[in-house]
Amino acid sequence: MNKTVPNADEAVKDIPDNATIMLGGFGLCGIPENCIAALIRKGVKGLTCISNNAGVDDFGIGLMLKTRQVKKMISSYVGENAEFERQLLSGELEVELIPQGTLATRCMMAGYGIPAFYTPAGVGTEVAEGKEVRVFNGKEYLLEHAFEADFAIVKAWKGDKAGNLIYRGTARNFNPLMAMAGKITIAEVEILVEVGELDPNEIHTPGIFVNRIFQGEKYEKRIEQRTVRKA
Amino acid sequence: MNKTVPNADEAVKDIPDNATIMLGGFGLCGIPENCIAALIRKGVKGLTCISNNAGVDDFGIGLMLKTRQVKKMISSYVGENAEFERQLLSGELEVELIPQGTLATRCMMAGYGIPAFYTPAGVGTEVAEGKEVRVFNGKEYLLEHAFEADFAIVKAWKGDKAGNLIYRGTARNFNPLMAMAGKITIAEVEILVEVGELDPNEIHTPGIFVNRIFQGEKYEKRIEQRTVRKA
Amino acid sequence: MALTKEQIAQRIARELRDGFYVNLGIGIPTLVANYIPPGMNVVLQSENGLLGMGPFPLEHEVDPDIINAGKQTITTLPGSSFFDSAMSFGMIRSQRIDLTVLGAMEVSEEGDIANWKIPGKMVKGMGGAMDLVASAKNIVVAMMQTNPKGESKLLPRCTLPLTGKRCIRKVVTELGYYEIKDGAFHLIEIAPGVTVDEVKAKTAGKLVISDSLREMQL
Amino acid sequence: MALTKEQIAQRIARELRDGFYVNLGIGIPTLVANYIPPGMNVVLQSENGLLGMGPFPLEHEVDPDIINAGKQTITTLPGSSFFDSAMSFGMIRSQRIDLTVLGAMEVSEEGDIANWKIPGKMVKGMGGAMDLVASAKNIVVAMMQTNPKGESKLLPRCTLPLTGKRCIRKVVTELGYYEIKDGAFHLIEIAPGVTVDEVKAKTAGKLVISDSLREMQL
Repeated sequence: MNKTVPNADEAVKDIPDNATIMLGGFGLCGIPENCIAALIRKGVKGLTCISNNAGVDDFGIGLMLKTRQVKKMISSYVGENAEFERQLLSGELEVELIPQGTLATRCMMAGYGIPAFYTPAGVGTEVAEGKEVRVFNGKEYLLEHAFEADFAIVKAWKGDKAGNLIYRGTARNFNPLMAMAGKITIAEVEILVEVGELDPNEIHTPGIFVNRIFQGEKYEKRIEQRTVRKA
Repeated sequence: MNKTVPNADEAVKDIPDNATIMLGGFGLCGIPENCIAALIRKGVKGLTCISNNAGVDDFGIGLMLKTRQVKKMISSYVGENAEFERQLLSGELEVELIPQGTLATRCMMAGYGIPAFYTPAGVGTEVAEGKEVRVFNGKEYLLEHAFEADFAIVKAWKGDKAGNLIYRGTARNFNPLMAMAGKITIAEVEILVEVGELDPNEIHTPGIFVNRIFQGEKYEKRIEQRTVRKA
Repeated sequence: MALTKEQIAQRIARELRDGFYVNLGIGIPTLVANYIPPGMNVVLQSENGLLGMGPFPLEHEVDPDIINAGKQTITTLPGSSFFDSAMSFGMIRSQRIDLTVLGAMEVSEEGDIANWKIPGKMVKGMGGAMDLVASAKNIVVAMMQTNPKGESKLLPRCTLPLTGKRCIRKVVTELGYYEIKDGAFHLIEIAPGVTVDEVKAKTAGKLVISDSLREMQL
Repeated sequence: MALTKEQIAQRIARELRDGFYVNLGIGIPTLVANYIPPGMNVVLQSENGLLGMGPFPLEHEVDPDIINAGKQTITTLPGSSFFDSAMSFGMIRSQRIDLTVLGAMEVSEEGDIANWKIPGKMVKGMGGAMDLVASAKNIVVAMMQTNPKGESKLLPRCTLPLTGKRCIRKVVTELGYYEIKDGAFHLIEIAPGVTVDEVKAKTAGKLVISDSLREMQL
């Protein structure tokens, strides 16, 4: 089993205009930097992006906003981005805001083949508008659906050529969930190893969920809020 | 954080008659041997056991059947046990059979706080009787509910005193799912280490889900079907 | 000559493609693993939580923590991974398994399958079979065409409690390879030396002999 | 004297118990971590996938792969674990978090909370707040009692879009500690030097002065 592609450009080359894509990461942590750059080089337009956040003005998904490649963002929090705000207010960009736990779970359920489930988040709020409300054990829940995405693009720490992935720290976040949820899943990793080099007990995303893998380069891994304490 | 108890007897001492308990393991692989022995010593009666299988005549849950401690089994497959068959046919034992994927997912959903979800397993069969059928994307699904269990008893390979668990091989199976699903979760491990000795990236069950942990002893780890090939 | 069980498995192995993830049920399906063409990459899933199942272990390799869904000791191959049962059935339900091979007691001309319960006999349970048949995009049933009493197992309707409804599209028996569509068993390939009359005699459900009927290649 | 923000956090820290798992929101709630009593074991969850959050790193410890839900670089303590966002909210929804502390723009006498959206302003999103308030068994809202215009944030009904309905039972402000029940804010503790009249003047919702009203201990 060898799922390697030579680079990010090859990995994303068949993503068409108007595709729905998932992008892993939380803020700038664990984002697929190489694939985002490749999507910009490719110039694909009209994307619907499912991602917890929208990057910052000069990094992450923010770069794709600048080039007007994104038609719609589906996120839980989009706060750190002036260009985003401008496009939103001018009507160039659509945004759908979803509670973070619901966003994560809708990804997971896609990977688990569960088309719909009940969750309490958003009951009694505008998130509940148009949704079925149902009572279990005396508590109200909303019916939510699994996402459908043409492509999921994730970033892992290590991977092998069969697509098995291991994440590091809180860079895990949405990546393993989205890896299970795309019709086609593309993984970029910091370290690509031969099949057999990863301990099968330690794999977070089994290779079956991954269609293409490559070792990314020049990871910037930018920090959004550098906070330190004094020694 | 120290969740250790001295031994299996202490771990299970407050499990009352007629409790609903989950027991991890697949066949005899990854079963909580020490806790099963302690439940037998304690002599608790009228248990409802959620476990994928029911052990064999002289090991695993089979031992608790022999002592007539089990009122009801909720399982996907109960095939390897003559005493089980006898009690079932005589009406001493109730059995509820559930598709294995549904069983696993109902455990997981309890841990994830999702009260109900839709799954295709069992549509058009007797498993669907009395259940809501709903169509998503042209396909029929059944509404299934998260389990409720008073106690979950699981077996892991390694654990630390804060309750973080790591499983080994296919002994993982239902254990991490049930660990998330009990009102009280008891974990027995082969190797108990100090807090800080496990790599936080490699933990399968975070300690928050585990209430009590101890290092088991004299693991037999019996093999149900010993199959070998010639060199 | 009707096929042996090994030959049924051999025919099913011809459905394999490079890069396939495959789930093999207990019985004849397990034998399919013996006929993976050399050089072809096929990854076997065991639904108790393993991708990359290898052959049975040598005596000194036996590990009680590494078993398959039939509770047999097995080995793992390079690139394998372990996971919990929920993720395992997640792979199945989200159709990441490219080929599923299952045994059956009965299959109907509508694609219904019964393989878990015989009224009056001790019921052992469905295990993962209901999840597999309800979800798999590509299932092949591997079975003998008649039961021990000589009665056809290809029926107008199943008489036994169902495992799944309208989910089977392909059946391989000792007599032939059938596709199920439009409410009939379409005989596409016939086993070498078997006559169409024999197939007709052993098929209780609606049978259509394909215009392009050919002899089965193994 | 009304409490400082640090003192609000200090009061909330008195709700902590040994062995608690705690989720602290952004703002005043974050400060609670500074007042965990010495020797008490409290594990902080960060909903982006970490249990066992430690203090900010030293300069040489900064790791871009280890951040909190506020996207700040942080450290981990012994016994910590990383997990994905679905499991993280699983812990929250299944009520494994013993204490959740959140800020708010408005709280109503019925326990409704609004803290994510101001009509006419850029809406940044609810993040994890809706999941947290809908699920937590024990939430304390930490906030100032009035907004910058001097208007009460303890209201008969929220005027802003809700984050959650009937989910808040405890509020700590610079003036006091309130329990919400039976459609009213019950003043249980009053900040040292604050008068009941001041509390009344700054509470727009129904206020009940507890029979056992006491001065807040920090």
